[in-house]
Amino acid sequence: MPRKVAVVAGGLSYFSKARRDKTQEELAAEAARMALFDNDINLSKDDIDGTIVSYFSDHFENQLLFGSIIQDYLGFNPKPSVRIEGGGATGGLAVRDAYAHVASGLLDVAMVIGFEKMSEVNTAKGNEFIALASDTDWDFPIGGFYSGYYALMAKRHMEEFGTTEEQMAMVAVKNRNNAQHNKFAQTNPKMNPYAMKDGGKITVDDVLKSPYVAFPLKRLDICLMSDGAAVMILASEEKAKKITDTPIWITGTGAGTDAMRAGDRPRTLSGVPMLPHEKKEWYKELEYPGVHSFRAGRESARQAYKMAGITNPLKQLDLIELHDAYTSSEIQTYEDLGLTKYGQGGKLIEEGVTALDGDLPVNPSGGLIGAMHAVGATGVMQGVEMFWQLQGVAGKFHGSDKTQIKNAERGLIHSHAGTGTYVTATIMER
Amino acid sequence: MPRKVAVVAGGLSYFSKARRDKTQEELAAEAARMALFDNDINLSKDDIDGTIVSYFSDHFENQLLFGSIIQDYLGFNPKPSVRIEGGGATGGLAVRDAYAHVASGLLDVAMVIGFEKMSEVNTAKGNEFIALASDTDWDFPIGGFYSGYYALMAKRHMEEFGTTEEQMAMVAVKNRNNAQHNKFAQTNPKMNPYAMKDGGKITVDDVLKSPYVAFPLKRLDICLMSDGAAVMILASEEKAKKITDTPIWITGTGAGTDAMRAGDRPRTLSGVPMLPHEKKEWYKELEYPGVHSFRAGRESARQAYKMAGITNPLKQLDLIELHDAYTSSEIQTYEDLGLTKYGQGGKLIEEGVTALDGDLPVNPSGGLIGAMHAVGATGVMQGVEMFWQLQGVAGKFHGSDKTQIKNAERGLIHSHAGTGTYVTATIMER
Amino acid sequence: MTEVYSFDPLIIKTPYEITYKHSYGKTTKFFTSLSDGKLMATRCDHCKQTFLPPRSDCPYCLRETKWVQISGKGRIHTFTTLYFSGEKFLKDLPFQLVYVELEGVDTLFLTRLKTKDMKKVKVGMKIKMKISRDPEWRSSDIWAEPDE
Amino acid sequence: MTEVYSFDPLIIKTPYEITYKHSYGKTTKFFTSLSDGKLMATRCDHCKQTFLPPRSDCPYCLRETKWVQISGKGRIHTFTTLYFSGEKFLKDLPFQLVYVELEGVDTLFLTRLKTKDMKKVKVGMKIKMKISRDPEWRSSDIWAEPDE
Ligand SMILES: [Zn+2]
Ligand SMILES: [Zn+2]
Repeated sequence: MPRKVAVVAGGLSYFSKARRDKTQEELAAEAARMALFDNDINLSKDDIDGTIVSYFSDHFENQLLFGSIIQDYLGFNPKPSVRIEGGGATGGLAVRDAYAHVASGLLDVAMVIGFEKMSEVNTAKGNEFIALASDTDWDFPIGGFYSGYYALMAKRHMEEFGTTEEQMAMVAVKNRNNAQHNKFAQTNPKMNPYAMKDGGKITVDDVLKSPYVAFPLKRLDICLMSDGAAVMILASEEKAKKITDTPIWITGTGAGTDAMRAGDRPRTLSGVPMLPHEKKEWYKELEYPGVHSFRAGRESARQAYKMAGITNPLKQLDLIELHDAYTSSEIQTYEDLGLTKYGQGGKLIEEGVTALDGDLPVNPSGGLIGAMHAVGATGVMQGVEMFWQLQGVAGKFHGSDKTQIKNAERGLIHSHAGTGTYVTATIMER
Repeated sequence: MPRKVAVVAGGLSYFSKARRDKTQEELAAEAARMALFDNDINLSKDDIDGTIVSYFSDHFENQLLFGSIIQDYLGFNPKPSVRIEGGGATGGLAVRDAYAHVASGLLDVAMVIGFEKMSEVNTAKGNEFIALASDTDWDFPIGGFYSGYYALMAKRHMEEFGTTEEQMAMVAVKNRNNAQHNKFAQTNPKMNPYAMKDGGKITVDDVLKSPYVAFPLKRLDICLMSDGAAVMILASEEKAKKITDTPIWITGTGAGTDAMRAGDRPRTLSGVPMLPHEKKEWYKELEYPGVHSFRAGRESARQAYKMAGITNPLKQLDLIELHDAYTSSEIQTYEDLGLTKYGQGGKLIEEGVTALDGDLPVNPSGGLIGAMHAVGATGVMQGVEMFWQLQGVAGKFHGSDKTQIKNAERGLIHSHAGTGTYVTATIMER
Repeated sequence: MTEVYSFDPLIIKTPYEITYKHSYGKTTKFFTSLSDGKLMATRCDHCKQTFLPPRSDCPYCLRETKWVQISGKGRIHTFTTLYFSGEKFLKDLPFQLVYVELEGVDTLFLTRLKTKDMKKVKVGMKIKMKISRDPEWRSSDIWAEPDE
Repeated sequence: MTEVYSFDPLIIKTPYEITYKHSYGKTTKFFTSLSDGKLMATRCDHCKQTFLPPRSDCPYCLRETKWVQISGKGRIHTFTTLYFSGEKFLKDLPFQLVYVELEGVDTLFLTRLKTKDMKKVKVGMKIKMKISRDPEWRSSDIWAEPDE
């Protein structure tokens, strides 16, 4: 039996389009200080046995081996450290890797440090770097751009299942408006001193009227690009119980992958990997994995549910922090996670199930659309948010009680890369 | 208790200054095919539960998220995968990460895939990229270049301990000449169709007469820059016993780190981390960690020895594959690993202890100076070499019996980054 | 080369240039065949799968694949119009991207659609792949056009 | 822009350019102080450590550090002469690098040594840091010279 693993602390920096006031390592220190000093824990910095460093790309700073700068800057030499990378899922993979390090006995107390500083190149170059994370021999040279890839997938989802642009807009409204109660969020100018000036609440109409970036996706359907950092501390059961009275347990972790070029998914060789509550006949007609869905997301959920003993996610989960790179991908992911049947994701948002006051709130933090997407920090931010939610202290950290999900006992964090090339799902429980 | 973890298969590509005949993913397939099909195992490709992908930098190909291309190209979707990075120690960290994945129960059978293709930029640009893996605010702008950093450290070692250029040259001769019996080696034009034309054996005089790159380091003191790939398969005890009659166990793993800028090492705040066979009084006068030694190497060895129950490495180890980025760093590492006292590393090579027929052969493969340094593949290559050595099949794979260490039962692989920013030590046993 | 962009905090602006020599390795034949007007994919006879983009090794069995010629006819699987992009393609905006289902190919192929009437484009529409007479040795040397 | 370097295998040569806007964040003061002829380091009074290069946060206790002026006098800890380097510095070859022990600083500092007589250089030799009058806003704006 592997050792039980708990989360015992979390910290975030303020997120911003450009945190020019600090270097990347200074941003990491901002989040690390919060994790070490602002959580109610019995733990000193010297008790950390090693670190898992999470960032996406050397390209953004033209500094290779940045993991070493972080390990060094935060003063953890000569202890073990490793850098994890997997595009947009970097943070989720890092949390999973930290789990493996603690569960295997290599580390007793591990700090996960996620960060990205995307503002050292202009936005179009930043988008180009992200597009360099698609196949540069085949997909990039034709005008590759991630919003285009997601638009193709969203259009197929609309075609296959009848999903609408209005439903997508509802996701943007939910996440953006949730973010207005989270002081770390980039779209929250009332609470975050580094926020965008034109942030604030939005309506479905605002989204529908925002300009197309790649049909059917509009500007307000698309996630932010951020500077910032997030830090989690994980510990073995024995250590966790000494560190805090309210450890939050990692009870399941899953990781899936899919083809770098979404078109290479073997449409005719595979069926839908089934979740416990699903019936084979639901998907007899469905070509899978198509470009309408994320097989890696489904696979990661399947593994995590199995490990955590979850047989009906909609009932057994109290909240989800989900990688809403696009409003369409949040809807697609509802289905991959088995919250509803494939094809019914649009209905779920329409019915308010995932709203802050719904049966299963998704992205109370504001997610990538409302709060931040500083790539290597993103999955770690989700872990910090889930930790605070399950401890019941989200209000204290967010600076507003509105985001705290009452009596939350079990949640899922979902981290996602590329066109679904890497996806992780992690279950956390009180 | 974590699960026991074994290595059950290994594979290499031919290494070369430029493998232009294949793409990076095609090189990985070359090594993966050898691992799956040329080892004596009862294992099919479908039995692999996930992969750990090891490469250093997106800069060399301008392709981000390359880990996903590899996972996809080798046909492992939708199973778990993660990319590990830590400069020159990337491979060693990946082996350690695979250990953590198997020991923790996340994977039963894991493939580690290491590769680098450094030939898509010219050599001076390649050296510049490697220098971008030093601090780009402080160390790079003054003319940063890794051979310069190592020269500074080597000079201090000479000053502090009396180490000579002749002793360094002996390391180059040993490793280069060992490589002449290894068909994968880049300096072996007799056996490797992709080798450098001016390879072959060398003498101490050749090294001493080769031009200075950075005093006291000369061209032949410095490792290769390569294209190539290396693959290992690890398995849990239960699986390993079904896969092969001769699993090789990973009985210890350690990882250490140090300051990104070697000058930042806290010379006055720390002493030498002691190994079991050492005495405190040996090092009363020694300022440590200085730039003469690698604290991270020492720390990684300390952890690995403790885990594997090694109290006298010189006696208990039968061979070592060591990250000989420079001849000077092989000598420094002898000391970090506790094969001799700090300051006595030069004597060790002089006395032939680490020769192919010595008490403790180091780099029978030829190491980074004789065989290859395709960064992300390097630490994995060491693991493959050690696996073949401990199985007693090195001769078969190398195409020559001369490199096989007789009755080898226990060995250490040592992976190293930067100026000692990340170092791993892994103990493997029959 | 370096210029100061701001003094508080100090921000410096620096260009960085790299020249890549990228080898297509064993997929070379795809590009060199285009000059003969041929569209080539790779096939694993063992797994009965045909791949475009070509793969030199079969992902299912790791056997080496063989080259096969394809017709380049097919249908649109899904489409989009881009109004924004990464730095390199800003000059081309707006343009259309499609995934196409090609005859005899098991994978979907991502390419540009060149058409005078975007309004007629729909999922299932017939297309034909076209080959550039002025090769840049990139995947952009081929594209889809309506096949009516 | 793309040119063919070889046809078998097909190798294409392509330049790639990026413009970086790099912020020195809270270490800004080091660079802006140079124009006043001041060499500044940071110090953690709690841990009694002085850092050059400056660190805005103490690695030992994570407290914020404060700025302190240093003399720039010191001694050579180790040295080398470079005869080869990365692309960017090929034009400067050969040149000298040194780690210096600076008065009042707990870390070693890596810098260039500018001297007319390299043969006289040895470990322990006194040096003094010099500041460029023509700043490039890089760590190369300071260097060591023999202090005799
Ligand atoms: Zn096949
Ligand atoms: Zn302090």
